[in-house]
Amino acid sequence: MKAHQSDRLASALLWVGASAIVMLLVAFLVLILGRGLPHLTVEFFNGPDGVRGQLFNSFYILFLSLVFSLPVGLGAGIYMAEYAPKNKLTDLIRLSTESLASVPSIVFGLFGMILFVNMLGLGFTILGGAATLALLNLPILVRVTEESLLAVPRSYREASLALGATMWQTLRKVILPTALPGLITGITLVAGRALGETAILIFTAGMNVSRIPFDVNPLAAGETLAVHLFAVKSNPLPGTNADQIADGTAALLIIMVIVFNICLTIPSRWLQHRHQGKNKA
Amino acid sequence: MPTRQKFDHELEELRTNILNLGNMVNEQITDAVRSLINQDLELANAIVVKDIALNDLQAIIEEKCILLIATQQPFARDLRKLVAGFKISIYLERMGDLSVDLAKVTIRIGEEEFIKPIVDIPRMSALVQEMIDIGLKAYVDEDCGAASEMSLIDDQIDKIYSGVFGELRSIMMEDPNKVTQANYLLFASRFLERLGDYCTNIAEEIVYICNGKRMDLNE
Amino acid sequence: MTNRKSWVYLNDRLARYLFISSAILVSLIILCIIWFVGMQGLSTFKEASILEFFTSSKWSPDNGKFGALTFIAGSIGTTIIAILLGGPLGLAGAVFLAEIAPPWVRSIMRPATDLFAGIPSVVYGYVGITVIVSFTGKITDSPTGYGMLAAGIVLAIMILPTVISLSEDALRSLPRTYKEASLALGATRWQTIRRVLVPAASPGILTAIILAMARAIGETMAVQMVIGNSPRFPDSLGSPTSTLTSNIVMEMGNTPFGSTWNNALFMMAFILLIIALIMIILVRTASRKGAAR
Amino acid sequence: MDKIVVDKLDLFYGDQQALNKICLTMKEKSVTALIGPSGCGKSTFLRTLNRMQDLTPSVKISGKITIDGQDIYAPGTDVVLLRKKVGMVFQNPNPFPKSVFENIAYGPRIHGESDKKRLNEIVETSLKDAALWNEVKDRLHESALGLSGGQQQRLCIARLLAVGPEILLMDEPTSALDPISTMKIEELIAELKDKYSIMIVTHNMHQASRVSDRTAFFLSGDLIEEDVTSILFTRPAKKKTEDYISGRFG
Repeated sequence: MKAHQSDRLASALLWVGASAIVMLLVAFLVLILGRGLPHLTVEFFNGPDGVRGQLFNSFYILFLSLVFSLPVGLGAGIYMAEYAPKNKLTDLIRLSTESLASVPSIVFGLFGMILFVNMLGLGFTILGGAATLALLNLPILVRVTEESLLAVPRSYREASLALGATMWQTLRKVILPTALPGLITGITLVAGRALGETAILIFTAGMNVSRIPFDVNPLAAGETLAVHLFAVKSNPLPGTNADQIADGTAALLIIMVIVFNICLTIPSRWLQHRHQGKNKA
Repeated sequence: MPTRQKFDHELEELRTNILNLGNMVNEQITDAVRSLINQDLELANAIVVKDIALNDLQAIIEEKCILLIATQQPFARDLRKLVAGFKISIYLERMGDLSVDLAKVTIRIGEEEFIKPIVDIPRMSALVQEMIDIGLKAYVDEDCGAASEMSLIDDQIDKIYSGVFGELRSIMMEDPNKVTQANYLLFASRFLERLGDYCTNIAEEIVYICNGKRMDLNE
Repeated sequence: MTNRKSWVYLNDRLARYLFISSAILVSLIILCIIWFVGMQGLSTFKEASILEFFTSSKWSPDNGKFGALTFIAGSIGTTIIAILLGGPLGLAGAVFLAEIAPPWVRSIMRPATDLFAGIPSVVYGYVGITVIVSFTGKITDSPTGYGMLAAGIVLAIMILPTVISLSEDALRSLPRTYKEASLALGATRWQTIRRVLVPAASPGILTAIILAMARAIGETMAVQMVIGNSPRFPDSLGSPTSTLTSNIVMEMGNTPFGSTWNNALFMMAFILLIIALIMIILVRTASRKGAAR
Repeated sequence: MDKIVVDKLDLFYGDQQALNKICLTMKEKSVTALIGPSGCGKSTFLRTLNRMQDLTPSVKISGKITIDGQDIYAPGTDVVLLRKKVGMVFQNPNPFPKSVFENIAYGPRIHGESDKKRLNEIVETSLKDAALWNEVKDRLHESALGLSGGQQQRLCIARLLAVGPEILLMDEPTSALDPISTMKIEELIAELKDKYSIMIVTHNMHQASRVSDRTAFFLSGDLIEEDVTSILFTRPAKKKTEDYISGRFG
C-alpha cells in the first residue's frame, strides 16, 4: 500500500510542478501584456519617441541575418545529414557546430565588434549586426536542418537512388520536400531567437535609430526593439516617459514572438498534413 | 542444438506407428499361412477380424502424414520420409488385405484334404516376412543398401512362384477333380508373390528417402 | 539526352561542393571567434598579472587593478542558484510531460514551454526589474533586491524550457519496453519513473542540465538588468554585484578599443567562451557514456 | 542467355568478410530466390548487384559482377544508369509522401521525361503491370501513404517498372505484409517473370519454393548451393542445405 501512496503523492507533486510552470508563463504574459497593452497607441509608434524605426530595424536585421545564414546553415546541415563520411573532418565540423551553438551571445557580440566595427572600420551598422546575428543563427540552422533531414526515413533515399536518381535529385525532389515542415519550424525558432537578441546587437548595430523612416541603408546604425527595451529600462533618459515606453516595448516584443510562432507553425502543420495525406490505417 | 523438437518427435511417432503396422502385417501373414497349413478355420476368421484394427492404424498414419505436411511444411528428407511413410503405410495396408485373402483361401478349402503337401507356400511366406523385416529395419535406419538385398529375395519368391504355378497346372491337367483346390492354392501362392512385390515397393520408397530418386526394383 | 545527362551530373557535383564548403565555413567561424577574442583577451596580460586577474577581487582599472574574481564568482553563483531552482522544477515538468500528462494537458504545456524559450532575454530582464527585485528585496532584506538571488531566479525561469525539452526528449527516446517491463512486474508508475526511466535517461538529463548551465552562465541582458552592477564581491544573496557578462555590457561602451581595460573585458568574454567549450566537451562525454551503455 | 554473372565476389565490411567467393549466374527472364539465415549475406549480395552497397561506408568489394556482359564495378561505370536498369524493391513498402501519380512519375521525371501525356501513359501501364490499376485508378491524386501495405508495395513495384528496368531485385518484399497481400505479390512476380529477370531475397522458404525457378542457399557469407528450386527443396545435394531447409540448423 505504501508504494501506491507514494505513487499518488508523486503524481500530485508532478501535477503541482507542471501547473507552476504554466502559471508562471501565464503570470508573465498577464504581467507584460497587462502593463504594456494600454501603451500601444499610434503615438507609441509614430510619436517623437516612437518605436517605428526600432520595429522596422528588428525585422530588417532579422531578414538580413537570415539571408546570410540560411544558405550556409542549410548547406552545412545537408552536408552533415547526407554526405558526411565518418572521418576526422566530419567529427571536427560537428564539434565546431556544437561549440558554435554554445558560444554565449555576448561573445558573438564582441567578436562582431572586433571584426566589423574595428577591423573593417564600419562602426555600428545594420550590416554588421545582421552578419553577427547570422553567426548566432548558424549552428541552430545546421542542427535543425540535419535533424529534419535525418528524420526523413532512409527508405525514401534508397527508393529514389534505386530508381537511378542522383543524390542532388533525391535531395531536391524527395528529401527536402519531406523535411520541409521540420525546416520551417527550425527557421521559426531561429527567427524568434534572433528577433529578441540583444547582447550581440548592442555591440554591432548600436543603439541609434536613423532619422529617416524605414531606412534600408545597411551601413546605418540600427537599434532594434529588444535593444531599445534594454536601453530605456537600464539607462532611462531623464525627461522621457521611459517606463511607459519600456512597458509598451516589452508587450510588443511578446506579441511579435507569439504572432511569429503562430504564423509559421500553421503553414508547417498544413504542409505536413498535405504531405502525409489522409492516413487511414 | 536441437531444433524442431516437436516435429522430430512426431516423425518418431509416425515411424513407430509404421513399425507397428508392419509387425501387425507380419503377424497376419504368419497366422494366415499357419491357418492354411493347419486348416485352422478359427484362426482364419480371427485374421479377417484383426484386419479392421490394421486398417484403423493405417488411417491414423495417413491422417498424421496429412497433418504434418499441412502444419509443419517439411522440405527435403523430412518431406521424403513423410511421403514415403505415407506410401509404405498404404502398401502395408494392402498387404494386410492380401493376408485376409490368404485366410479366405483357408476358409474356402475348409476341411478338405490337401491335394499336395504344402511346402512352397511356407517357404514363400518366410521369404516375404524376411523382406518385411529387412524393409522395416531399413526404413528406420534409412539404409539404402537393404533395398537391393530385398529385391534379390523377391527374385527368389518369383522363382518359387513360377515353380508352384507349373506344378499346380500339371495337377489340374491330370485330374479335373482337383482343379478347385489347386486354383485356391494357386491363388494363395499368387497372393504371396504379390506380397513380395509390395515389399519391393517398400524398398523403392526407402531408396527414395535416401537419395530422392525413383527406382523400379520390380524388373 | 546525353546533354541533359551531363547537366544532371554537373548539378549533382556542384551541389555537393557547395554543401561541403558551407560545412567547412561553419567550422572556420568558431576558430575565428576563438582566435580573435582569445588574442584580444590574452593581450590583457601584457600589462596585468594573470594571478591577480583570477585571484583578486579588486577591480579598479583606473588604478591598474584588474582582479576579476568578483565577476567570476558572480557568474558561478548565479548559475548555481539558477540550476538549483530551475533544474528540479524543469525535470519535474519533463517527467510530467513525458509520463503523466494526459494528451490535452500536453498540448497546452508543450507550446507554453516553447513560448518560454521564445521570450527575448531583455523581456526577462524587464520582468526581473519590475517584479522580481521587489520580491527578492523582501526575502533578503536588502533595500533594492538587485543581486545574485534576483539574477538566479530570472535565470531559473529562462533555463526551464531547455531543461524541460531536452529531458523530455531523453525520457521519450527510451525504448517502450523499459516502461512496459517494469509496469508488467507490478511496479507503480512512480517506481517505474524513479527506478527505471530517470536512471536510464540520466545521460540525456545530465546533458540537459549542462546545456542549461551553459545558457545561464552566458546569459547577459537579463542578468545585467537585475544583478545591480556593482563590482563588489558577492557576499550575500541580496547585495548588488556583477557577473562576467554584465560587466562586459556595462563597461565595454566606456573603454577605448585596445586599452588594457578593454582587453580585460575581452579576456572575460574569452573565459566565458572557454567555459562554454568545456561544457560542450562535458556534454559529448555524457552522451557518449549514454550511447555506450 | 546469362543476364547476371557473378564471379568470385568477396565483400568486406571493414575487416569483416561478409561475402566469400560467390559465384552465381542468372538467366534472363527467370526468378532466382536467395535463402539463408539472417546475416548470411543474401541481402548484402543483392545490394551489390545495383551498387546500393556503395552507400554503406567502409565496404570493400573484389571479384567481378557482369550484367549483360558488362562489368558493373569497372571504373567509369555509370551507377545511375545501372540502377535504372537494375531496379530494387525493399523490405518495407517505401512510397514517397506524394500522390500515387507523383510516386510513379518520379522516376520518368528524373530521367528527363516531362511530356504530360507520356507520363500519364507510363503511370497507367506501370500500374496495370503491377496489377494495381483497378484499385487506384480513381485515387491517383491522393496520397500514396493512404494505401494499404500490400498496395503500397505494389505501388513501389509499379514505380520501379515506370523507369523501365530489366532486372528486379526484391529484398524480402513481403516480409511486412499479410498473407493475402503476400499472395498478390507472388502472383505478380509470376506475371512479371515473362518480361523481367527477378532476384528475390526471402526468409520464407515456402515463398522461395513457390515463386522461383532457381534457388540459392547462403550461409555465413558462402554460397552453399544453387540449383533448380524443385530439386533444392526435395533433394538438396549439401547436408547444410538439407539441415537449413528442414529446420535443423546449427
